[in-house]
Amino acid sequence: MSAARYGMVIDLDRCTGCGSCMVACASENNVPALPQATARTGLTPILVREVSNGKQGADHREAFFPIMCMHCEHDTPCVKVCPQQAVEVDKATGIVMQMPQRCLGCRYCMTACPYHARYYNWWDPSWPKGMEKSLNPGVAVRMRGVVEKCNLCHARLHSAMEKAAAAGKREIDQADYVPACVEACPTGAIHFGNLADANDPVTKESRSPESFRLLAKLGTEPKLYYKSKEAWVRAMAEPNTAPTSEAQHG
Amino acid sequence: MASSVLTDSRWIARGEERTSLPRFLLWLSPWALLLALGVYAAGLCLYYGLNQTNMDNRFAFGLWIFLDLGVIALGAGAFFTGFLVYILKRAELKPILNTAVVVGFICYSGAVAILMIDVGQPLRAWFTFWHPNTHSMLTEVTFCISCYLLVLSLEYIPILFRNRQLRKIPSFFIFEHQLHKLVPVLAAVGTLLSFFHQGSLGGLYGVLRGRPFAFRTGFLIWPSTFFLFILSAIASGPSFLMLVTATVEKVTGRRLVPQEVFGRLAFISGLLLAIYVAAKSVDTLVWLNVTSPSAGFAPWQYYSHKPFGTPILFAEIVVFGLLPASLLLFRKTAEHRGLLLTAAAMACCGILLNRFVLTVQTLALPTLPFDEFLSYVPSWQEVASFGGVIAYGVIVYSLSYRYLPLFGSKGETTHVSGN
Amino acid sequence: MRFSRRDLLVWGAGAAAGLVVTPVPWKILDDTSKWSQNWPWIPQPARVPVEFKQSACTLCPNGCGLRVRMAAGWAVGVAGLSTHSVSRGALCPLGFGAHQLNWQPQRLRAVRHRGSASSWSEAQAAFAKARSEGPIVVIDGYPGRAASFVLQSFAEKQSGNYRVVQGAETRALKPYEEWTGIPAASLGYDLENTTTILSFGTPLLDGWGVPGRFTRLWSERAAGTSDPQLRLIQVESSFSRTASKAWQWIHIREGSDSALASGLARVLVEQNLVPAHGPIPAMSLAEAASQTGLTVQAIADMARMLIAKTPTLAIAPDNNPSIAALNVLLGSVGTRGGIVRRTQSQQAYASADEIPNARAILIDSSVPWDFAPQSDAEVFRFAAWDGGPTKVDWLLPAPGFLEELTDVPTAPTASVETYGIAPSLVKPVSEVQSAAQFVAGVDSSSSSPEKVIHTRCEELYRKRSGAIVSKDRTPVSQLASAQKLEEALQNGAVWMDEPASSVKLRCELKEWPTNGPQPGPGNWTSEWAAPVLPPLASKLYIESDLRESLHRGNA
Amino acid sequence: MFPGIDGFHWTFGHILFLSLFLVVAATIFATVISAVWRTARDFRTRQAIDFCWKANFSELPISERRCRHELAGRVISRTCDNAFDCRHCAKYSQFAVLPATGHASSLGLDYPNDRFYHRGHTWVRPEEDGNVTVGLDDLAEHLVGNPDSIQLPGVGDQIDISQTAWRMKKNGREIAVRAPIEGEIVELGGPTKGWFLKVRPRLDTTNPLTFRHLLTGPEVHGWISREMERLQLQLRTPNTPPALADGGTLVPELMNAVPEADWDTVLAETFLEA
Repeated sequence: MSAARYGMVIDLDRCTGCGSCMVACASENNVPALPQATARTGLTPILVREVSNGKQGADHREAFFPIMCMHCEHDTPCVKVCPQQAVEVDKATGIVMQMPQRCLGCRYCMTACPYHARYYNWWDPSWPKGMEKSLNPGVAVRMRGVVEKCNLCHARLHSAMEKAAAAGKREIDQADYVPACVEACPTGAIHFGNLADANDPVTKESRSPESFRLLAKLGTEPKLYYKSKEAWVRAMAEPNTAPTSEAQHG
Repeated sequence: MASSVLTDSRWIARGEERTSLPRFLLWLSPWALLLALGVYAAGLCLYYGLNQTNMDNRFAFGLWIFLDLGVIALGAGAFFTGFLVYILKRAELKPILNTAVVVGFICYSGAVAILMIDVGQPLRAWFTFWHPNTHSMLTEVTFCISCYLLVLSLEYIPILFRNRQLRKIPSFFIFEHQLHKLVPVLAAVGTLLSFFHQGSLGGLYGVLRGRPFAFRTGFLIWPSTFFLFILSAIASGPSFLMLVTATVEKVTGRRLVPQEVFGRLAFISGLLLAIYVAAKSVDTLVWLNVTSPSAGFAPWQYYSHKPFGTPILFAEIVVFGLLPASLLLFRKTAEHRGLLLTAAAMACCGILLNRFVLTVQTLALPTLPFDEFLSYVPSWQEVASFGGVIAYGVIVYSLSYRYLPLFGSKGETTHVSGN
Repeated sequence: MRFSRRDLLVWGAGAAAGLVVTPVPWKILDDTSKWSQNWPWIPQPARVPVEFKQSACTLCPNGCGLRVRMAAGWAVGVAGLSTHSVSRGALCPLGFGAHQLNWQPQRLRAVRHRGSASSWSEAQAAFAKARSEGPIVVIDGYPGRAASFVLQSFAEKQSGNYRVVQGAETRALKPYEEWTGIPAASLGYDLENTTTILSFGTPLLDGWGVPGRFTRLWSERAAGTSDPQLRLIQVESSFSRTASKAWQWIHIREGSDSALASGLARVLVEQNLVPAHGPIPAMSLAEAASQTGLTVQAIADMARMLIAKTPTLAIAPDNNPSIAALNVLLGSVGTRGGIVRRTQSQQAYASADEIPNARAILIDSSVPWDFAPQSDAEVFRFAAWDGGPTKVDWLLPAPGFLEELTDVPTAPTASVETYGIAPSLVKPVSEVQSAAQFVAGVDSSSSSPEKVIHTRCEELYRKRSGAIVSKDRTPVSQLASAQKLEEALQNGAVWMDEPASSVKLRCELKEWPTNGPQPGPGNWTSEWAAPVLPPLASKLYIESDLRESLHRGNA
Repeated sequence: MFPGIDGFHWTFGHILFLSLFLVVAATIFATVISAVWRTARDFRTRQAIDFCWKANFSELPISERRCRHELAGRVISRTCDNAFDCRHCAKYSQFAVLPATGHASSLGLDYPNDRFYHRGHTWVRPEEDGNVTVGLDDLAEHLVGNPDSIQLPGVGDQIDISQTAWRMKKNGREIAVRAPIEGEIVELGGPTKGWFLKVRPRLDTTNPLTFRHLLTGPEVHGWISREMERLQLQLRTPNTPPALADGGTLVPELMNAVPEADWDTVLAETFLEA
């Protein structure tokens, strides 16, 4: 199987911030719903964040940024810092993989991630009586004390590969591998594809002048692109030109 | 004899007056209580997990990491004094050596203990030795600190075996003697290890490309903070030793080390601190004008957040850096005890402030344009464990001071060459 | 020979050193870490094969198609059914977590009589007694289902009464029912063919109607273009998710929607922007301007915007006659791209707002939990979840999500008649009965939903109109048998009638309506009948600042 | 958990890191092992015991380490650097021939000339049968008086110069008495007999080396007078008058007479405990 570089282009003009992607993701990946969790201790492998242009009244505008692991390509911050190789970039897919059974929960990777896309299991995962029957068999539940994050629904890639293998094919059928958030988005705002394939529409889209990446200047080469026609939204790529940051530093 | 029931004079080196056992226990009891509380808090964190703390996904590191970096920096006195005495043969520092070792041992063991609570899966800590990621500064830290702690405990043994009763056991006595003859080797190894992990502790944050406030360019694989940390650690170590010794002298009300030792330490500390401040200033300028802008971050983004404005930068470099440095270098200071200690204290505060800024401010600052500035207040469990470590330190030091020849005792200075 | 202290030490040291070279410590080390990797108290899903089944979501009257991931007989995941011709693969965020609803702690698992534990037999007996003593009113929250039919016929047999609690989306069509005589239940919005949509605070992009219908339409025709084919003008006093994505956001004072509608109407008429007929609002333009907080000019511009690209359709979140009247003025009633009448005529339902005298009241589980009947009759309340304190006499556990076979009638806002079937996929977590099953238990003569569904399929087949839509579209006329049709529907296909014939409805508007009933601010979950939310949905909205806090059961 | 599992793969980094780690670990380990080995060796070659004494000796206060020739007044001032073992002292013979200037006043203590004295306040008396008897000297007797308990070695045991010969307990304090001579114990005595051990010396009594390291003649008095001075100072306590008043004759059972004194130090320095 030739090496892929799975990535996304998220059309922010299409994102209505409904949150379907978050629910679908949590359900796919057996994320527990814990009453104790808060906005700062919760597990949201994909997190839709609300952004405004900082203006008041009729000029006020908002956009929604689905934030998840950007699967950085160039000295990937989390991979670099993990003391015991619990994080690795899968050469075959370009997916940044987290191995919970290897992680010792030092959380160094979380401080390293500029996107805050990594989450720590602060509590033992638990479900109301009987609800564990509703867990997705394809994904193992993570134990307390380890870090986790988006792995582009690796379980789905795995089953797609199994399916291909069963059919005696070496390449998977791209249609068989669609991450839960992509599948869930009611406006089709999240486009998923193989950036290594020049003909993949996502590759083309990622090159459009309307596409941008967050904190690209850090030089970590994230594989997650955003796209918008709104100049003020595109300005979010740059922390010191972003409209909201002025609002903050008033 | 009735008094012999409540006396431990047989354990105290002959000719050394120590306060009575009951008074000593009275002194220990509050610390013991604090330690017990700390152990309880740590137990909670281990049993229920880190939800007992106020850390969260954004503030993934908190009080504990700050504590670790702080005490390890202050504990640097141990390896540095050993280095000066054994490698550079500065015999005049011998009187301070045992204290240095004990202080170092306390700092490092305390730090390691806290680290074990801080990680979510302590049972897997050893994976680092089996699947080492050689690109990670933390691997370097883990490896060096664990080895160096071993070295320190070995350096501690000779002092321990010099206790009046233990020395009566021939095998202990001989072993102590033989080990003591090999201590220079350990000191050398320790120096190597310490230089490295003091550095890699700095690298820990310096390599964080994703945190432009902390990220620094540097030399080969090491960011500038790597070298700054070594410098600041060996600069503050001696100051901390002075503080500890002076405090003990105050508490016990007797002269323990000759004045010239203080003078010497003050000079060393001051000199290194001065070099550090210079290096730090250069580094800061380079970072603000080159490194950070190229990552897309303008300086005002860091210092426009209360309470972390530019004053904190000024305090770090000038008030707690340049000022104590010049004070310590000033000959007259050494003669005036109060002034000397103030300077030493300021130097230590400066280093702690530096560690604080690097650990806490780095995490508090936003990276994404729509992040907001975060605050974090440690939970009582975190503070209690912190206090527990301090109590542990005081207790270990008190016991060592009471029962072991810490300050230039007989047998330390003149040691017969066995046959 | 004496065993000296030294010997002891030497021996101890030797033992320690020796232990290190044995495998013991390493084995222990390894095992402890392995243990920490699968702690016994952490549930792990059994590694069983998964299969996918089709069904539909019946938690609200919009009936979105579901692709359910099944393992070991339980639903372990829900996704939209992309081949579903109405919802087009989309779901609302609540739908994605719905498979965990059945396990909610608030799930009703046993019959309760006035708060204390009881049994089905006692409930049956009490109901039979009530039935013998007097009329029984049946209240339904989701009319048009096979179950509804069973309940309605039972009520009528009881010389009782069948009443319906209608959602905001249906209520919004009430004025047209008044003026055209066509039941609201057979009216719909022809969104697919409209060009300009004037939404008065309607959460069009936030769970309104069949989510997949408008959101997909919007993302195809409007999203991300400065001059969209579908112009969405959102009139709203506060900034909403829909407003943030609208082509234009008109910021007006709270509760001044009717005033704006009147203002617009005045401009349209006075400036002859529309063929003037029907009454003129009494409210002056200046008055409208001052109420809405807009300038006269702004309202005038807006009016022009409405006729710039027609057809134009004004959509109200709830019953608001002025807005409806504006549609009439715009000529958007009974025209392409406006309010259309679906071919098949539904009956007009009596509202449950006031209830006739009755011996007992039977409330179906589709009725929102907070509905409280204004009556002193004995209340038999069916519900799958306990929504908190209530003063009903009998609380009867109903089937939860995917636990019963039911059919999916046309969605309230749809422009075309549809029919689908939601097969039951999982077995109930406790002994439950639907209201329909319950009455069948009491009155042996009454039919069962299964039978009704069967007959309905046969009717559809007999009519030979419309088509079966799943991956591809098969005209009913080409189907071999009613059996085939039913099977297709069972497997997630949807029957769709021919598109609405845009016959102009006769719509008499005597005088411009004065402010009709003001709708309360509709929560984004307002069409959601269940008193609890999927744990993951509420969790994620708590863990992100995406949504206003949800004052629902577990939220 | 082993290479090949969990996607573990060897890289140059691993080799470098692990070898570095192993080197350091090995160094530390080697250090400890060698210390242990040297310790074991010292015990094997019986140097350990000897060494212990030497170490302790080196930690005695200078005043306790005066050379016998100074005590005898043959030289002005000299510290012993041979752990009181004159047999191997290069300087011994040079000084031994010098005239002693020490005066013989026994300060009311009984130090008969028929025996040799060890600095640990024991004496050795040659007997007719070629053996020697070992006992506590008069000063020690005055200090300890009647010990609460005595723990003598067994007949046939070897004793070594300056090593512990026997132990006594008095007022809860343990006293290790140093052997004045090396040899094999042939008979046990006790306070009543006036001697504690009868020893067959390793070299026979005619050999001058047998007693060379022990004090005799003028040295004894020089030594005793210094010891008395030390006691004088150590037993003086703020509130009590000098215990050795009345011409400095020692009262018996001194430990009971002056309980408040710092007996730890007194006994340690008297019996040469480090």
